[in-house]
Amino acid sequence: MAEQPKNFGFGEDEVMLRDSARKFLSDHCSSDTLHRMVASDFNLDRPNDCVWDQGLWQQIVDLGWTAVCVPEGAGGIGMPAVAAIALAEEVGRTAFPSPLIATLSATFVLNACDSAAATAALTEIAGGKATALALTNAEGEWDSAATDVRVNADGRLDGLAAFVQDARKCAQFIVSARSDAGVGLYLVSAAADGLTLTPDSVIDLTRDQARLTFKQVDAIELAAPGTGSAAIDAALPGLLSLVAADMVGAGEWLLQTTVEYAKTRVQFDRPLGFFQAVKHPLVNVMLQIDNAKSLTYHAACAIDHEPAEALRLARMAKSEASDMAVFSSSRAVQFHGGIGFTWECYVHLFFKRQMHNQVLYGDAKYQRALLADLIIGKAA
Amino acid sequence: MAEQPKNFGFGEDEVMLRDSARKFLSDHCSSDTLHRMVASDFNLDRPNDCVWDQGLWQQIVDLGWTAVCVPEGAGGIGMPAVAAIALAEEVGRTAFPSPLIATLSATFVLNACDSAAATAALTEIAGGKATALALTNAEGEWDSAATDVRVNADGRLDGLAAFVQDARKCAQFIVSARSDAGVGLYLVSAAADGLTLTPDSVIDLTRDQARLTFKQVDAIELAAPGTGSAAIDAALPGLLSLVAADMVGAGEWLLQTTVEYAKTRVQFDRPLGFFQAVKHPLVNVMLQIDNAKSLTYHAACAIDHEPAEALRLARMAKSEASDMAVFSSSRAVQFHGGIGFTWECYVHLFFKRQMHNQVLYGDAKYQRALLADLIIGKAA
Amino acid sequence: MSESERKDSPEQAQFRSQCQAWLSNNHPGKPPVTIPQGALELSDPDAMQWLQQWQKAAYDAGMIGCDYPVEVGGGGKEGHQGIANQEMQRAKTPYLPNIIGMGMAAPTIFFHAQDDVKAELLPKLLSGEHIWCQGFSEPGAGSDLANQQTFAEKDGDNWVINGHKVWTSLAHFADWMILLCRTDKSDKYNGLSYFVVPIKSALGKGVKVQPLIKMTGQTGFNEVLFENLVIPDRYRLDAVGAGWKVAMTTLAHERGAGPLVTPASGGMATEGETGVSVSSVGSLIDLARSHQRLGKTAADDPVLRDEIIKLMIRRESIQQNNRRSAVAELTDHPMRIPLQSKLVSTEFNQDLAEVAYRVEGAASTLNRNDPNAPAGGQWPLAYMNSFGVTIAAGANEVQRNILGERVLGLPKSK
Amino acid sequence: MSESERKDSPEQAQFRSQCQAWLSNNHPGKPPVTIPQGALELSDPDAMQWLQQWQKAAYDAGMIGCDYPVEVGGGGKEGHQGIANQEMQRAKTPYLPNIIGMGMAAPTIFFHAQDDVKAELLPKLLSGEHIWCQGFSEPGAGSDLANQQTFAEKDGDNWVINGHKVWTSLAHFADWMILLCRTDKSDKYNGLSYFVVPIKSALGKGVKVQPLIKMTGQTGFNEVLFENLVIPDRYRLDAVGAGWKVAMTTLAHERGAGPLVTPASGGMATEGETGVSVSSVGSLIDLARSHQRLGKTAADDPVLRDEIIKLMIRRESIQQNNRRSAVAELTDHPMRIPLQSKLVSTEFNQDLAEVAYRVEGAASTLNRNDPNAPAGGQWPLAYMNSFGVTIAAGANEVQRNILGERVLGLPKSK
Repeated sequence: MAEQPKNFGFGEDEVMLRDSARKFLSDHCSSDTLHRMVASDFNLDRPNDCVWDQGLWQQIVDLGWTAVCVPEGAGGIGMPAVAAIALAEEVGRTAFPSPLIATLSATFVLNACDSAAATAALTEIAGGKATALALTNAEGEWDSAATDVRVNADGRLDGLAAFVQDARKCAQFIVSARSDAGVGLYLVSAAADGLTLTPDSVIDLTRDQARLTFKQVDAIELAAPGTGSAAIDAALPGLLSLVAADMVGAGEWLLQTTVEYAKTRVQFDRPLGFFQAVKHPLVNVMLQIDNAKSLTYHAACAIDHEPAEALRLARMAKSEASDMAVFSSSRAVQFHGGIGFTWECYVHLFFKRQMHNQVLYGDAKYQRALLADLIIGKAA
Repeated sequence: MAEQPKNFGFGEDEVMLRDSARKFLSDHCSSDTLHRMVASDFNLDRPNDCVWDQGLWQQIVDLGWTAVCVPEGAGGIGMPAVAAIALAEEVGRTAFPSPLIATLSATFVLNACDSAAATAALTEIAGGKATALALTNAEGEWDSAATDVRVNADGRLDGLAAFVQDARKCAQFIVSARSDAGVGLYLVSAAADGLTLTPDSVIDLTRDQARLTFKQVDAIELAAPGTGSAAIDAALPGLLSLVAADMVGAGEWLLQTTVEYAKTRVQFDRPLGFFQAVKHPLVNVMLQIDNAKSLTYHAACAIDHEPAEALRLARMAKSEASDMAVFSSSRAVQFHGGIGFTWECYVHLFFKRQMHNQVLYGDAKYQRALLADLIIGKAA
Repeated sequence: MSESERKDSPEQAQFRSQCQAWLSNNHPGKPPVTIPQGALELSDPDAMQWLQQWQKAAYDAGMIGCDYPVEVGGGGKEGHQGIANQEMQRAKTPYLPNIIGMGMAAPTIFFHAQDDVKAELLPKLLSGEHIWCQGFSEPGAGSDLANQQTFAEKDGDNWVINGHKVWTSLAHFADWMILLCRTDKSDKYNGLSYFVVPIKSALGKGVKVQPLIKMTGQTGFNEVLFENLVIPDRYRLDAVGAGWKVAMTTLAHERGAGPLVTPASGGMATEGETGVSVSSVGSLIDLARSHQRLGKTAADDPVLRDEIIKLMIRRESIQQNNRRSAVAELTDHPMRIPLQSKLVSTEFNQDLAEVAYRVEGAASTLNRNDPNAPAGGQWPLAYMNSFGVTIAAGANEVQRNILGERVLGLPKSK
Repeated sequence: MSESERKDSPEQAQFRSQCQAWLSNNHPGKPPVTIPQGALELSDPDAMQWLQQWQKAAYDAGMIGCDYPVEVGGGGKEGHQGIANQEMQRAKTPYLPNIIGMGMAAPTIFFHAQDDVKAELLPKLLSGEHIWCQGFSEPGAGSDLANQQTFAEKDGDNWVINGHKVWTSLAHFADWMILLCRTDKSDKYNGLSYFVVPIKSALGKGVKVQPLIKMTGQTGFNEVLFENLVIPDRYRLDAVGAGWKVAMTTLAHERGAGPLVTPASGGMATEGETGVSVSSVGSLIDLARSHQRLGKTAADDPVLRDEIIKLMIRRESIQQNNRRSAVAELTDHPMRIPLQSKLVSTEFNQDLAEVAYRVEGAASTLNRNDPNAPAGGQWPLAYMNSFGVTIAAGANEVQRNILGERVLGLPKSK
């Protein structure tokens, strides 16, 4: 901590970015707007939609949000990682459907690749090209070495990548693929021949997810075989922190919305919030949010200032944020009572996003098992 | 369950025994009496006492409590295991200092030994000879095969047994000892030459505990080498259920005492129990007590009716009772406020007994780890 | 011979044999359509009809309503329903669909209606020909049951009802409703009255039923709107203003705490195609065996094993508590365990589903209609649906108040 | 150069250098007697005396009370106490014994006493020559602070005090007490007044101090009985009837939320012989490494590892929350984190000690004076002592009310 700035790296520019993002998203993605956009069809077995506002995305690109963590040398703004994390928190606060988290995640991975191709891809991202990570196999293993894609001798890809976040919103993918020399990273256009995108039907209405199958697909090498896992691992603190920040924002929405409801809803001649059975759990939600938020900022700050500690701190943030995500959404539904259990109430949009985010890259217990290895040492 | 009686084996005789025990102990061991007896010296570093009412013990013997689970053939009453468990619950309810739990535990072990010496020892127990188990090594391992005592070729014992419960109140010990042929069980008089009893200083004021060192000590073989572990394992459901029942009784005392306090203590112009921050945790204590109680009866009933299931059920009971013990005592102190934190308040007597009981034979997580092996199968 | 059989009187023993004989020849077999996990989730009319046929057959065979007098369509044999339930469950028959009718409406009608109303309503209720629903919840009366705003106004020998009920299970099938509403705005508790209301026959004529959409996108609950519905005074139960007292009879029976045993069959494997029971720890263990986690199966992960065993202990506790609550000598307060039942079972199911969907890891993000969703997507769905019951019928926060006040004797928290 | 140093003004930087220079030559070294983990547990007069000497030395060097004006014995340099604290903690000096004096009494006196009283009391308070205690708790006023029954009656220019205070830490050493008591029985909140009371000089003359025995058998708290103690009116702080408002100043500073930074040193290894810190997760890990459990060390048991890591995350959260609360742009409500501090730290310590004593297994039954007690018996003792703080200074239930009401804006629960 001695080497981190006291303000977690939130200087004037970062605070200004956050405040403008908060205003922009609350202006353009109110819960009301969101519900109208993503929840028009309530049928449980509805076909898979991928609903988002592409016009808004262009405005975001123009505001430079995709460029914040792209280095200046690649045409970006070169802000510290906390800038991206601040954006992710605001995205979570509105459950905003967009490829922004995916693209910021891709930025962290590309920043960990040392190649001209990676720099070129970063430049494209700064220019607004939405990009997603395709690093996960069909079993949903989060290990950077686990991939079901192979890179052939001719540099083309074969195989399968699953659980690709916001895939249908993105124009290209960063794919981890294995050859005899180990895992490498590759850039693939969404329009490439031989690439098939099969949308998942997901519970979370605010995002899309897909599996990609590769048949002799052309790809550009970003990280050479044998160096891909290390690049993913180097980016992992950023990926974990982005998801944690999204959960922190969504958690705060759930808390404040439930608090407002508890102030006005009367039961037994009292506002709900009078009852300690409601008040104290809401306080506990607040405590968890604060923990998750501070740990997330700490982890994000470490990415720039204490890289050797960043993975440990990011796993802490992801663990606490995941537990908070479950608890904050469960209490929001419970304390909204019957109305909270309906489709028309906005709570379920955030509830489902929290369910989704908390499993990404491993849930809280998963993070703690790995933290135990880092902190206590591998178990005998 | 199809093979268990619906009433857990609590027939008229067992209910009558329980009711008379409840009356006897509430008459003779009120919390007031108990506090005067065991808590006269408050000094944290006081020397080790072993305070109990030996006159009362003689009355208990005369009432036949030590004989309940001794077979009729050995001069006992031959009641089902639930009779012993009912007594243990009443002992817990008054935190009664006596060698009764130790002696009932010894009865279960002797019942699992197939030898004339064991039958003779059971007859002595029925007649009132207080007997304790000395089965645990210095590391406090609960495995029936773990002992630091050796039996020599001449049948004498050498070594150490630790964590012997209520040792100073007992006239003899059942000792597990190892030879090359495996673990056997042996009866040793407290007055035997070469036996040294070193009292532990324990936190629980309502019992004593000691370590025994053996130097060429004469012993009577109860179970031959190689058969001792099996006898302990066969008795284990009984041992676990006795401790669980003790915790259930103590838990109910803590609950009811705290409820009474919460009805009368006024804070913020309301009785404490008005506040859900007090009421709901007390309800949760009640739920845990009920779980632990039903599981304990179920396990005890299985000892006689479903022996193959008894260990699984007893570990469930011990797990739930241990968690309850911690929670019930913690809430009792917390909700008594400042006064609950004082020596003069009776709560700490039960708090400390619960702390002690919940670690005996392994705490809740320990039981659950072994239950997972039994139910899910050993982990890969 | 089981313990309960051993305690049978000669008359009971004979009845038990009759039940056994009938059931061995008349089990309806597997349903031709998919049956949901519980009657309250029924939405397919074919499934409802098939289950109504089963209830009618069991009723005609004397196994439903046996404790009720013959005059109201019952069997006239007190202390026999428990035996019929045991035998139906042992035979693993399907569940009975008119669950609100038998569990809540029938005892309330029996204790509070006029004799002619009992004779009119109870036979078809018990036979399952008439499906019943319950009109207690309102937008402004969730856990605070006494805050009813639906109003019944006296008009000669009739009552005119206006108002809005919500969370009404089975209303889309129901012929009748038990209805709690306000008849006096000046007295919260003594201003309530209780009615039985024919709703199916009044659809479009003073009654409107519309589905409520759950957070999962499923239906099952309804809103029921009353606009100048006219019903005769004889459909009032007990005195004007006695509604709260009558409702207590309903709730006591709902919680298994009333004097009349609710007819219940069940046990038939009704999980549908997936074979997953979202209330079974065994299904969770199967799931854990088939999912990887940090290089081993989730069933080999010690932290998850601890969670699974905790759930198993809770499940066993619920069963053993129920067993114990039937033995008067082993319970200090007769309501101590019965009043826990809704609370502990709904929280158990919620926690079970939560552990299960987390076991699925990344795949828990998949919806029921995704071909790769583990266990047919049942677990995340069960987790979401579990909030319906931790909220409904007096939110669990209110259940804890009830236990603290009625069993522990603590002062009221309001 | 640390971030805080980078932000020093030239004057502050110079002060920091002075502190560093003085400390490098004047660290008092290891204590000649055993020092307990915190000042509130002090019972040995020799330990107290040694710590008072250290406080006096630090005071004379200008590192205590630097933010207070010179007229009241301070350094007259606003914004300097934080720097002194940083440097004393970096130098791992012993803690300061007059903790209630500096943290609670001094700011209260400073904001509410007459000038001559400030000048009379604050210099010896800051120097540690006078030890202070706090008289808020009463047998009938636990978490309900306003329910004070100790009564002060006006008698000419004096007040006559009668009553009974409990849980008074350090009263056995204290020269002075801050005292909240009732001056008007007809008004709960506006009937309180606030005094400073010389208690040591009045021992046996209107004041009696007797130890309270904790559940562990340890002392540390006291009862203080007042019988017709007479004090002059000038020792009243602020107006008659303004006691509640004055007490809020005290409590705000106790929780680190007041404008004046409390002087604080510390960091010297003061654990006594055992080397165990019962607030350190590291000590728990050491303990787990040395205890067996099911055939491996407790540190290798995955379920315990999960618990240990949870504690470590909580510990890190507390630190990072404190760090964040100092950055205005990163906190939505200025009191949101400061008001959590007592709650989360006391529950953290309780849970830490609980996990630790369970790690010890059978040996956790052993008392501190048993030679086989692991870690000198510190963990079970810490677990029991942890309840002192989850109860004291507004039980944690009250802390949750405060957070819910003041930060979230929920209605009052009483």
